[in-house]
Amino acid sequence: ACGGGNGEEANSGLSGTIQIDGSSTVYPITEAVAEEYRTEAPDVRVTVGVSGSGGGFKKFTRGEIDIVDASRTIKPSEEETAKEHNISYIELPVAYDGLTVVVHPENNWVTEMTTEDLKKIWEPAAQGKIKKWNQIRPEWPDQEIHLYGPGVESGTYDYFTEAVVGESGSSRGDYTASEDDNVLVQGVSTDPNALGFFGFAYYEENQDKLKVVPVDDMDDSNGKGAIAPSLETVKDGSYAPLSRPLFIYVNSKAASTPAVVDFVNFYLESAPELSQEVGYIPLPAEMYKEQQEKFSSFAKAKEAATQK
Amino acid sequence: MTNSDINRLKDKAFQVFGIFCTFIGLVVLAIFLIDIVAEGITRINWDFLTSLPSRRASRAGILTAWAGTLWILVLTTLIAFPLGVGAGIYLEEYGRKNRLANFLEINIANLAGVPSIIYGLLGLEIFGRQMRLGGSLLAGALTLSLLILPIIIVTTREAVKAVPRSIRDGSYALGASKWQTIWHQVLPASFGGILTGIILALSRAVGEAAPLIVIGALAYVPFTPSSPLDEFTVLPIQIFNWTSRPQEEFLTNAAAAIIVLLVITFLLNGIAVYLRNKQQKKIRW
Amino acid sequence: MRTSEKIIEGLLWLSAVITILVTVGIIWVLLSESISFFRVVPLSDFLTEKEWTPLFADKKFGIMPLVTGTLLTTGVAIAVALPIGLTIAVYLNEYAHARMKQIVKPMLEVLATIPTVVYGFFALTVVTPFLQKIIPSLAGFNALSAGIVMGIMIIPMISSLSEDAISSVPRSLREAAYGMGSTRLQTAFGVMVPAASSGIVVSVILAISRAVGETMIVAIAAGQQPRLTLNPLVPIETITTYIVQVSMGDVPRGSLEYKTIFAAGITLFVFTFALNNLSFWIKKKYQEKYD
Amino acid sequence: MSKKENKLEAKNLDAYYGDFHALKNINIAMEEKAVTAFIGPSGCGKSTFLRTFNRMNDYIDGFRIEGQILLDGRDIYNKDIRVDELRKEVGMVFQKPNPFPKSIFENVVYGLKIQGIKKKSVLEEAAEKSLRHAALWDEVKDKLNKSALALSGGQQQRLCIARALAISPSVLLMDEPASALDPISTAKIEELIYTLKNEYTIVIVTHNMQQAGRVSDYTAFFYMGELVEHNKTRTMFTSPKDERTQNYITGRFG
Amino acid sequence: MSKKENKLEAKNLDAYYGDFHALKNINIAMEEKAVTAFIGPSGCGKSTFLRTFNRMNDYIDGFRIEGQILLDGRDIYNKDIRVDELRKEVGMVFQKPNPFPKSIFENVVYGLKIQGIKKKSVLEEAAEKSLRHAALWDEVKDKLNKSALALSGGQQQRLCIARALAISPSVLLMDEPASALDPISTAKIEELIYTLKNEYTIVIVTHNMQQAGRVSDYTAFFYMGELVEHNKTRTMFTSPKDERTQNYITGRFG
Ligand SMILES: Nc1ncnc2c1ncn2[C@@H]1O[C@H](COP(=O)(O)OP(=O)(O)OP(=O)(O)O)[C@@H](O)[C@H]1O
Ligand SMILES: Nc1ncnc2c1ncn2[C@@H]1O[C@H](COP(=O)(O)OP(=O)(O)OP(=O)(O)O)[C@@H](O)[C@H]1O
Ligand SMILES: [Mg+2]
Ligand SMILES: [Mg+2]
Ligand SMILES: O=P([O-])([O-])[O-]
Repeated sequence: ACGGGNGEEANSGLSGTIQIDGSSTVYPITEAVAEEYRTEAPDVRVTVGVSGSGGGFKKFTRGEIDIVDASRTIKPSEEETAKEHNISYIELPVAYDGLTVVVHPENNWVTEMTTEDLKKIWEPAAQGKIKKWNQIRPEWPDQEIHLYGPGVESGTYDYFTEAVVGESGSSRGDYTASEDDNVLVQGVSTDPNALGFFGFAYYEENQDKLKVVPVDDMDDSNGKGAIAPSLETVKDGSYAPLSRPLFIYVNSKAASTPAVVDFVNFYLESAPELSQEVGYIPLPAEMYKEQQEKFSSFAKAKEAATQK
Repeated sequence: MTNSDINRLKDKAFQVFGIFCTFIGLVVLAIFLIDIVAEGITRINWDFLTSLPSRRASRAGILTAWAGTLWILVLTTLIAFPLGVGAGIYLEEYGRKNRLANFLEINIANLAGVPSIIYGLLGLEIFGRQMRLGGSLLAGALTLSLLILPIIIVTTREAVKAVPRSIRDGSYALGASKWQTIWHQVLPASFGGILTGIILALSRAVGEAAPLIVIGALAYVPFTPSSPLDEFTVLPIQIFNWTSRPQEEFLTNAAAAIIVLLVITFLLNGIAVYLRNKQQKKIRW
Repeated sequence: MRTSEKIIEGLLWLSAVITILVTVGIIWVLLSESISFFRVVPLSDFLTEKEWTPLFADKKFGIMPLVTGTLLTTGVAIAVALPIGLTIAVYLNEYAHARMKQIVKPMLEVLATIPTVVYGFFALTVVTPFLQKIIPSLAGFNALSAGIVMGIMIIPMISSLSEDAISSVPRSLREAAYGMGSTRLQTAFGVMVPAASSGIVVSVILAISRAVGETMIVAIAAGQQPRLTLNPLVPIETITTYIVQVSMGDVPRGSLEYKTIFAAGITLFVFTFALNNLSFWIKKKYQEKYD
Repeated sequence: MSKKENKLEAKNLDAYYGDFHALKNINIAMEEKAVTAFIGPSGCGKSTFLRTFNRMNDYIDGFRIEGQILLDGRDIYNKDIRVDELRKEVGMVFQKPNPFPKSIFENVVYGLKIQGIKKKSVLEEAAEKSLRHAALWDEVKDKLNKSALALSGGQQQRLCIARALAISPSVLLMDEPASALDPISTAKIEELIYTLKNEYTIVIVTHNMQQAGRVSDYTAFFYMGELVEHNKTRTMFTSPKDERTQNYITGRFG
Repeated sequence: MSKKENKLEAKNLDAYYGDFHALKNINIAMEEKAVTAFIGPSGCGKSTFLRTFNRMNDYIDGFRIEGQILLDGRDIYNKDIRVDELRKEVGMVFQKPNPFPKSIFENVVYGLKIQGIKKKSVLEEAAEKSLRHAALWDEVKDKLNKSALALSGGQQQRLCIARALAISPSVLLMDEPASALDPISTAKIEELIYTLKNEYTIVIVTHNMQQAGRVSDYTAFFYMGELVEHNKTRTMFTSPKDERTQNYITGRFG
């Protein structure tokens, strides 16, 4: 359901609805963009939901929403569904994220972790078995470990399992799983035995309540030892393997309405500033340029197609 | 110590414990209200009431939330009032004492005990999916209407029952039909009681979040709804959303929104109690 | 005019019968979705497996962790509300002045009118931090503080209904007890409470039913991790929280994920339905004992 | 006055509340424009009988009758008799004054309004006429818009009579109309009944023998659901035929 | 029997329910091991007075007394008198039988159990003794564990008497103990009272003049909160001194 605007008028005269849903990681950027866009075009109603990248793609590929936030690229199975529903789209990267592993600030035993440690904790085989810190490293205390992580609908989950466990979507199931990263922050920040992971922005925002865990990928070619996520380490690629790009996908039908075109353009214009403001790492300036051009030709093509 | 001394001691001890328990409830209530007011009151100002949601706590407001709550209140009243009052009147005035009436009674008592989230599932499937209303105001209002229907029915019955037979007899004897009697005599005389029940039921509906979450009410709706088919959010959901954010400032916002919600709830309850007392004083059959 | 009477009666009848439709609707919705769930997942697995991970790659469909989570928070709530509520009921009846009772009872009932999200906020931001000072190992999400707060919420249910039950015990029994030299305590627990036991049991059952179905407090404060444990200090997940959790994401109709919330829902419904009918039955059976 | 007709008649009437046989084979005929008093001990069925004449028992679950009740020779339990029309013809006044919780004026015109009469002037005229008829006009004419509940008990009862008169019935049923009132109000009501019988056929239930003697032309004595005796009041009180009547009117029981 | 002492005494007793003056300057002395009957019209204060003797009015909001009540010469409203001890001394039987919803046995031994007596043999012995005393033993001995509510009204009342006797009081207060019972049960209770007075000082409230005549040695007549007359029952009934007493016992009012 997308309202048709009367496109001939100036920006401020735009109206209509834009429905966005999907990644909780991308949510802060989109939320910020939507909010700033209100001053630009007050009559355009932008709703932003959070149901994880997977959930978002489900709605997107059925044509229920105009734009999906995604913290991973679309999966082949999802492409398939989109085709079935006759939906074409464009993929636009909007920022970089460093997927961040955190513990409670009072946790004084964890100073770094290797990807091996993480795998040991999160792989499916750990379910119901790895329950204490000292099962990971013997020098760690004999205390319960409480895990917090994004739910299966989230791109972060897919990305993390891919990068750490080796297979996307494969992990233990006995942890506090929420599509809402705020819940995870709250869980970790109030539980001395906690370990969790989520998008960098949520760590940035709550630095005083969380302790970041530097991750060692045991590959010295991209930086030696354990590395903590930050603007620099993500940008220069040394925070591996947990750095990743974030995207939005725009439905082609939606891209033929002036409000959506205007909104996406605004998105790409303000993303450098706003993504940094909410805690992510902007793409290089020329990349945004590139995306804008890519989008405008996409939109033009669509407009031409609909006018026939 | 003799037995009777021990008994007296136990008696006194229990008295102290009783006072303690009675006041612990009240003290917790007080702590609770004070805590929330202390945390939230400074945040309440005109901007807070009239601003759209925002990623910055200090700019975020509850305009959409209370507008949604108001919409829900109105729509729910429009749906639940005729249904609940109609059912109450039917059961009290028309329903013969037969199997069906008995069954209806048990059924309503049961409905009153069904958890609100189950109503959410009902609303999700029937209103949201099958009637394709999605997470709209109308779907929410329909769901909440069913939820509060039992309360309205029960209070309507009680109010109608309290109208003395002699009034009905007087009306029938003048040639009034059953419905005329109900319309001209029973309903006006029981209106206060019925109203009390509806307001109590609405105060329940105002505080509900779970069924609305299940049918898919959104947290971030940056506009006030303009038709029953619009998406919406309500105060309890806004509070839930802010409560689950870790940042202090959002908790302050949550506290402030709670103050507003409590004011609405207490106001509704206050009106109900006032009406009930007035009604009790007025009637001297 | 006669026809309009008939039409009106018909409409009124319809609105009464809608309540049956609501029940039928609830049962039908829960059943139809969960039947197709149970086609995929055998009922025996559902009831006996010890893990609930329907969303993950390694899917396990044991409802037990959610049920124990629910029972855990309910247990804590009742452990708080029953002694306090019953004590209040006895105290107001046997010790307090009539005036005090008149003032205190409605004040306590205010507790029941506060929206449950508000209790959730209270549990998370006040009670949990407070308890963490006493029990340092307490997790931020836990059954204990959600249960305690839920207990506070249902105190007036138990205290008011029990108080009604006790005060409907005939005066003469109280006088008999006093006449034999009983103290107030002995009168209360030796005579009044046993005589009012059916009403008190009903109030407790209704309170349990309420606690089992309570959603927002546990969704906010008890955690979202299905865990088969009786330890109230760690995050758990209740049936209601699971439904909320899945609802917060997208629930594509027809997916197994969508069906799990109905399977969880019907479990919840069976519990509360049984409790409500039990209370109904007790009330019918033991009412009018003194008339 | 012309020769009097039988206004009301019961033929072989039996009435039941579920299994309970409340009236047993009652046969009685009541003259037009006369006052008939029903007397008898509590629970003997007077009210039940009285209420069959305007079918007020219709709404009681399980109540049913056998036999006939005739009004002007027509069976009022016949299928094509409409209850609302019947009740316009047969007015009723109850034991406890039962004014509606509305204004005095609204009370009096209620019966007309539900018939669909809306014209103010008509209603006002009717209200004045009925209130005068019920000997209440002078007392209330200045406060017609005040609540009827503010009147005294006796005034309320006369208001109820006025209310019944407003729809111009030909029969008035009165179930112990003065038993809830003080002696002065009672006297007023009795006086009123006395004047009303020039225009209406009146049936009155009373527990008060003196009252029956004062206001009625005929008296019917009921006992345990049976009509024991029915006669001119004077005759009945001076020389009752049945021993039970005798015992009752001399205060031996009841 | 030895010379009788004054067991109970009221001196200048006034009692109030809030502002309502229920008992006015009562002075009376009651002999040991005798039956005193309180008579008087409804609402005159008999029950109120009776209940001051075991301070049953203590829990009524707003009730207070002035003056003294003496039991064996000690003021029972004195600070150091303990109510529970007092009530063990002064047993009470109420108008409507009020057994606890427990077994017969549990009813009888209730008073002992709350005193902390737990030994089974002691309780059983006491139960048998009291039930025999109350002339109920033979009727219930085979069903001591059955619910007391299954007994007939008369048996229930005797059970209540047995229950009172079990804690060995010296005074028995009875507030219309037979008024809710059928004539046969009433006769049994009266008989019982007659035998009990050899051991107990009994005060009984009754509405039934014949009963007062049959069971009591002394009678006190109350009227509107005042003690009008107190005398040997025979004397009072044959030659009352006060006109109001005369009127009451001849059935002129009340
Ligand atoms: N609604 C009812 N259902 C069942 N029985 C009824 C009902 N109304 C009256 N009765 C019974 O029918 C009998 C006659 O009742 P009715 O009211 O006619 O007596 P009555 O002569 O008017 O007595 P009273 O002088 O006390 O008004 C009584 O035994 C009464 O118990
Ligand atoms: N709890 C109370 N509060 C206020 N007034 C009371 C209370 N109990 C009794 N009274 C009043 O005190 C007066 C005496 O009552 P009491 O019960 O002693 O009378 P009684 O002689 O026993 O009458 P009856 O024969 O009807 O039992 C009555 O006017 C009564 O209304
Ligand atoms: Mg009658
Ligand atoms: Mg008395
Ligand atoms: O960004 P996600 O919510 O899909 O993890």
